[in-house]
Amino acid sequence: MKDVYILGVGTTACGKFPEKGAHILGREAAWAAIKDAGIHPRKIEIAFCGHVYQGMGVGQRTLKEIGLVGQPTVNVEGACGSGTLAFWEAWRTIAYGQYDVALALGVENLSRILSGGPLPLEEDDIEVFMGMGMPSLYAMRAKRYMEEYGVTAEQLAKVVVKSRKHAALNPIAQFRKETTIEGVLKSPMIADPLTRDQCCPVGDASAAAVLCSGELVDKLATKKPIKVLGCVAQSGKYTSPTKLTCDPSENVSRTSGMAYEMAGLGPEDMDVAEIHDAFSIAEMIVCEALGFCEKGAGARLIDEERTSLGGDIVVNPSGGLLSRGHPVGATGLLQTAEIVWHLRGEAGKRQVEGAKVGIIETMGGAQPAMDGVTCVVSILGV
Amino acid sequence: MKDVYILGVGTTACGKFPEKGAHILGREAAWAAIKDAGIHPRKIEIAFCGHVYQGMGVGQRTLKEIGLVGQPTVNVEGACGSGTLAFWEAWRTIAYGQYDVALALGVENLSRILSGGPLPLEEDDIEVFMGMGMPSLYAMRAKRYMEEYGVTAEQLAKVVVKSRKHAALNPIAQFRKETTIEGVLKSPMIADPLTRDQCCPVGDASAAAVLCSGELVDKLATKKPIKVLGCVAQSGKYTSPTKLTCDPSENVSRTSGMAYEMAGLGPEDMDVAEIHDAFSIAEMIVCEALGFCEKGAGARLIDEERTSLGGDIVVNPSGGLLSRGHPVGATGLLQTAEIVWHLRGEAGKRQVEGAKVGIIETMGGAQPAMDGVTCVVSILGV
Amino acid sequence: MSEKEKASDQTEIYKPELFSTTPHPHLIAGRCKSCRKYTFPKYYACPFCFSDDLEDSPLSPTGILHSFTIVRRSFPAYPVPYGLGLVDFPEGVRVMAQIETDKPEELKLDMKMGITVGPIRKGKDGKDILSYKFRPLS
Amino acid sequence: MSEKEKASDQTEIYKPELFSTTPHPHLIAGRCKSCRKYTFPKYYACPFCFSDDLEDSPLSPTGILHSFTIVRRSFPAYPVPYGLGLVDFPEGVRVMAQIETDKPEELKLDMKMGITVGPIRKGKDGKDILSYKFRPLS
Ligand SMILES: [Zn+2]
Ligand SMILES: [Zn+2]
Repeated sequence: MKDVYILGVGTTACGKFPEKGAHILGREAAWAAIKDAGIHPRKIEIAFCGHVYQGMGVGQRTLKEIGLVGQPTVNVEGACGSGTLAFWEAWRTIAYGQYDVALALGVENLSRILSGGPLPLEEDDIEVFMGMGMPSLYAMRAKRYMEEYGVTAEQLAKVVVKSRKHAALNPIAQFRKETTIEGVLKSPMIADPLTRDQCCPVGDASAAAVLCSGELVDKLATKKPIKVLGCVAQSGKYTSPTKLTCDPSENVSRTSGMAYEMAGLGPEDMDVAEIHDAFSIAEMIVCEALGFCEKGAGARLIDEERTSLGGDIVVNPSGGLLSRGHPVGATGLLQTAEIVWHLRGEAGKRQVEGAKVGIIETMGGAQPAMDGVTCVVSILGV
Repeated sequence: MKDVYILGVGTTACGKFPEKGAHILGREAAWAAIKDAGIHPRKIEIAFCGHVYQGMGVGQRTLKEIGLVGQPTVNVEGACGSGTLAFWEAWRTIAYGQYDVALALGVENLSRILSGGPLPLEEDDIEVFMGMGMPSLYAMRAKRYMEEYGVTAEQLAKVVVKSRKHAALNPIAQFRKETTIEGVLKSPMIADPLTRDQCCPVGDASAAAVLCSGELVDKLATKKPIKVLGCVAQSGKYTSPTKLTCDPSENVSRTSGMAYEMAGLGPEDMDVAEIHDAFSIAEMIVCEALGFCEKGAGARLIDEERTSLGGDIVVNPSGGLLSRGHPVGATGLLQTAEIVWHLRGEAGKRQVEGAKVGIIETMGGAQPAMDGVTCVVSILGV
Repeated sequence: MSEKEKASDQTEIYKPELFSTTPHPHLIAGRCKSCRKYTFPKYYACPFCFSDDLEDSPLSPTGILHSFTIVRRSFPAYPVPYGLGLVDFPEGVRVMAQIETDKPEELKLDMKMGITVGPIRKGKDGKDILSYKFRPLS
Repeated sequence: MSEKEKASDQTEIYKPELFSTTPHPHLIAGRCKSCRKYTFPKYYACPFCFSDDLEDSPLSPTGILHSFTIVRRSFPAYPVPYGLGLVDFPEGVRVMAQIETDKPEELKLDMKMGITVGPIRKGKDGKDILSYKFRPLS
């Protein structure tokens, strides 16, 4: 397997841009990534575009705007994990030797299709027809988790407080105003126990990364290249029916376990993490599944500020999905860009000092009979 | 690069099945392909699902129904080429050594979203907003082609007559009734010069293939394995603005040229072809682009019945998109299954006798500023 | 909305094949004839042993509430608030459905739940669509 | 429907940045400041030399009809029949737009075409949306 490096990343801001089609958002991010890489666009041999709701031929429509035509362009979808699925596609294309330079693009304009409320899901799923949205699914996860591990509503709210505090330092974040436990708990109840501020917002953005093989990195790199130490995609399982629906942790544990093994590293080696905190409860469950703490100890991580800026394993310095935003197909590459910036020392006021290794976890999951549609975990290092 | 073989294929019938969701159509085809391959389902290490209009997590939703969970499952989209794009993904995954056994699935239920009329396209494309549908785009191609090469309306209609004649012998075809030149020309005009019978119908289906590496083929194969001799995906180009929009042949020529080179074969070596005849004119243009005849000689191929059953290069023995049907994301794998059946000698009354090598061409194209979104060409042999 | 059927009184019933009210309300799962394991609903092939020889099989009429929520904001066709729960049945399957109750404050994890039939959402015509729901017992 | 704008008389104009009626009707393309080649519309980067330094530039007021069709069945918002054509401009770009004509039978390949402004489709409110169209000259 060849070594794979990230040469450049680029993003738009996160927010509501109903006037900007996916191809408009996407071309900005793709062009920014190419400029950041400092390579000639024609060096790109293959492109992958992750999105969920943006229709047909989005990658082609977008890349045409910057002259990137001819090469294979593949649109990929893996629910909320679509962006990192595009990254995984780019990585494996290079790692297994088919091409040497690839572009991974993620894009979503949600505000064009949705003014607010839960993401539209597939009515062919019985549970969706029965009234399940992503907030209610996570609400049930939270309810059980709180009961089993004695976690309080205040502890859940602290996830959001931390998230907003980080986002205040991130110029591209959608929510940059700090908040309080009381503020989070007073926001309207969406599905008990999750209040609105504990749910990620509707928003739009695009992000992209340029990857290349180890053989070309010395020749092409204009900035400090970031090495992909591990990259794994796995779908949810249907292993134990008694665990169905409620717990995404099997998928995250399995996927991250494979990524750690590929990298030859463990959770203790991670300096910074961008994880899929679509809802407050998700951050606790995922931190456990990634091995940052024991099962049930996710709330203590927050209480002890170990995952806050300045802590030993900083989680979501960007503000995460809760505050930077969750433009579905763009999310995975927004996370990736954030980790790249930290490893390069370019993360500004939210820089995790001396970060050498970072992990990215994205969870696409609206398939109630499994623990998730797609989980992708990448580990990056300098 | 490793050798790659097709172990099994499976399809549903083509037709209108509004009561069957994509996951219902898809599970039938996937299960049929696995049964045809004669392998244990758990041997499948990765799956790709091609579709356009079926929403989120279609591969996962479908494969869950047959217990295929856990493995990476990637939903891919390349307009009308989505099915063969899934095949290309499966092929390259094995060819470059990441996994040894892969499933490629294509599925579309169009009749649930459309009672008739042109396929919904993306209004972000200026040309679509200006009133271009796929029929009108191909109509303009036809108009210019007829003028340049002196082709008549009757010659165009003959493509459909041949197509229906072939489809009459295909039990899974959507249109199995023979027709006449007069019948084709008397059907309602959609966009001059294309009448309704010269446009592929709205329909639903699914098709799938199981692929494996050369290292495992002796161990796993239960039927005659079919070798993938070449497989290439390429997007349209924007090379010469004066050729924009009107001619898909650059994309097809380039892609098939690369596939011929990979296979070490030329057009003269092909015994049977399944090509993207979404409209009558498309068959002529594509036959030329694939090198079956000189530029402008596509009508003569039809006149001389060289592409009819019994001819020296049989094109679309299945009835093609015009008569077997064009359930967008399923089409590429329906084409692939047809070629596999011919190479195995399992094509029944429409069998191309002694077929040893076949070619599949799929063209996803609704991007007016380029000559196509995605072209995929595969060459299969025994 | 695939596979739904209209009952003779014009009330739309969602997934009538998945429940029965006789002799008492219960859900109908799939059961593998080979390994004898259950799934809900019945799949096309058994996820445990990959047999495609499956049969309909009734689930026990009561189960245990694994978790629940009161949904206060939802898709347009769903009048809020409503209860949504996950119930574990002795056959080893966990099912999600709405909860019919006047007293949501009395819902508790691990309580015993039964099956009932009631409105789950509005159809395109604005009329209620009915299907199976959970109801608290005790 | 992105980037459309409403004119002061409430008539919706599609892509007003792509055409002008003064001093005579013409289209506005993009032109690369580096290699001087044209595209229509203006892209974000030049497909020929990848410069992102592009400017608006008018196209010649007339071009040649490469091909056309009379569309007799279309999407719901488009009253049929209507003409649709591809016109080649001397600057090296080919543009697709509807054709405004009372006599479609007089359309011929390679004839000279000009630019006009007219209704291209209905908006959600049922009112006409206007934009650039071709018209036969001869
Ligand atoms: Zn079984
Ligand atoms: Zn230029």
